[in-house]
Amino acid sequence: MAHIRIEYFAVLREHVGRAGEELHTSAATVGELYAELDGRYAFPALGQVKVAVNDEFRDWSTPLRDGDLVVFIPPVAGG
Amino acid sequence: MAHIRIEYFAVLREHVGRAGEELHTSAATVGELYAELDGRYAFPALGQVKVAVNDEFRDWSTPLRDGDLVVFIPPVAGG
Amino acid sequence: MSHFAFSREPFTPERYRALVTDPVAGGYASFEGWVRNHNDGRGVQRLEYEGYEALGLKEGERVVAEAFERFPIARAHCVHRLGLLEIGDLAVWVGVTAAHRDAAFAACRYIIDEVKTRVPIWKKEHYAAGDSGWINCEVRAADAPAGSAPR
Amino acid sequence: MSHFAFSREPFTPERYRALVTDPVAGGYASFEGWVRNHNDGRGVQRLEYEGYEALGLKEGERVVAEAFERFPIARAHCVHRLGLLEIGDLAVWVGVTAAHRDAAFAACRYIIDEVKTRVPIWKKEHYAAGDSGWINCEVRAADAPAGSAPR
Repeated sequence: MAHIRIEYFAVLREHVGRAGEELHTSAATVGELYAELDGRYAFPALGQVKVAVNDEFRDWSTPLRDGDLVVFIPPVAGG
Repeated sequence: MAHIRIEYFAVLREHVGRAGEELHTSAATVGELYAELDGRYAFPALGQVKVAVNDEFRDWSTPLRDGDLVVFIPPVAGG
Repeated sequence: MSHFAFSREPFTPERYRALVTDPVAGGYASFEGWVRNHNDGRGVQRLEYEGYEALGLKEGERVVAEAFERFPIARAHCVHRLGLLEIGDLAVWVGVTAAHRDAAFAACRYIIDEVKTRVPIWKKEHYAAGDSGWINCEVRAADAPAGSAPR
Repeated sequence: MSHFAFSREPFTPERYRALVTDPVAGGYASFEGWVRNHNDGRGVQRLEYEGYEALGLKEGERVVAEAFERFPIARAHCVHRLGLLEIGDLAVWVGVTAAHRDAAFAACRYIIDEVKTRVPIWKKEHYAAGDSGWINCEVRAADAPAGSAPR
């Protein structure tokens, strides 16, 4: 079990109803974490979602460690 | 004989020593006029010189008419 | 030195122009994105940019660093607005100086293109009809890259 | 409406920006040429632009009209300085707005490229060493198109 922090932005922040949360998870990777939270919150269908761990883009296979900050990144729209 | 006006710009203005002049010429075309004035002033060697008659670009074969304003256009360097 | 910034307040390019002024570089190319009163056939009343700033600053810096690697430019900077924007507000500014305009144009174009697709910024449009939506997520989601289910 | 102008006095892009502001066009691309303190390896102290204004205005208008024909842009304008310029002064400004940045960049580039080669403007550089010369005529004349003797 890892104790991690999640921040939600934009469409995910509005969908979940808060900007972040801390949680204990048995997910081994950030991909498994996404699946776990999708089961809980039923995330909206989105295009290619990316993920950042501790403020860097990472693969979905990245292992979760205690204290990680995880951010799911829905399709961006700057400019 | 056509009575015409010439304006000189930039390197030609400095070379001739004035911004313009009126003259009577027997030159039939603006090309012949250039040759006539080159004979008088010995214009400096320049790249591709263009010519305007009455504030429009014209061919060197353009016939001269009374009252024309002729401008020789040395290589430009805007920007 | 930082080459990418977020601005939570309205800003003008003049405020940042000094960052790219350079006596050895005579060519300055810039791009500005302004909030339009319509998009994709719908009337827009205002919009909202939300950014993941910690990662956005890093990714923005990387984009500008790549522009320096690819093109012979003197200076470059990009600023992106966050928060609530009104019609006509400046959303993003890119300024690049170079000795030659080829490089200035190419780098300016590179930076805006990459910033738009890589920096974690999200845009929510508020429509004249009263509804609103996150662009590329709820609105025009088909324009976003095809979904890849995380595993 | 005029889309090309000469300015005998120093000017700032902000003065002309309103000419291309358009609520339907969110993308603004611009180019500015500034006077550098050196050119081709020589120290420059100041420079002088001379224009054949009557023809220059017509040719400048034609250049911008061609940009409107070639690219889907909303507005475009170009201003070129004349007279004596100091280091850091703005020599030329091109501003273009369009719904999409592709067109804005392409048209901006087209206008500056064509203005530089077609509009009758001449530049004299005054060097730190004390001498001076007309560019493409007395200085770097080899860069000008090969001579065609008028017949």
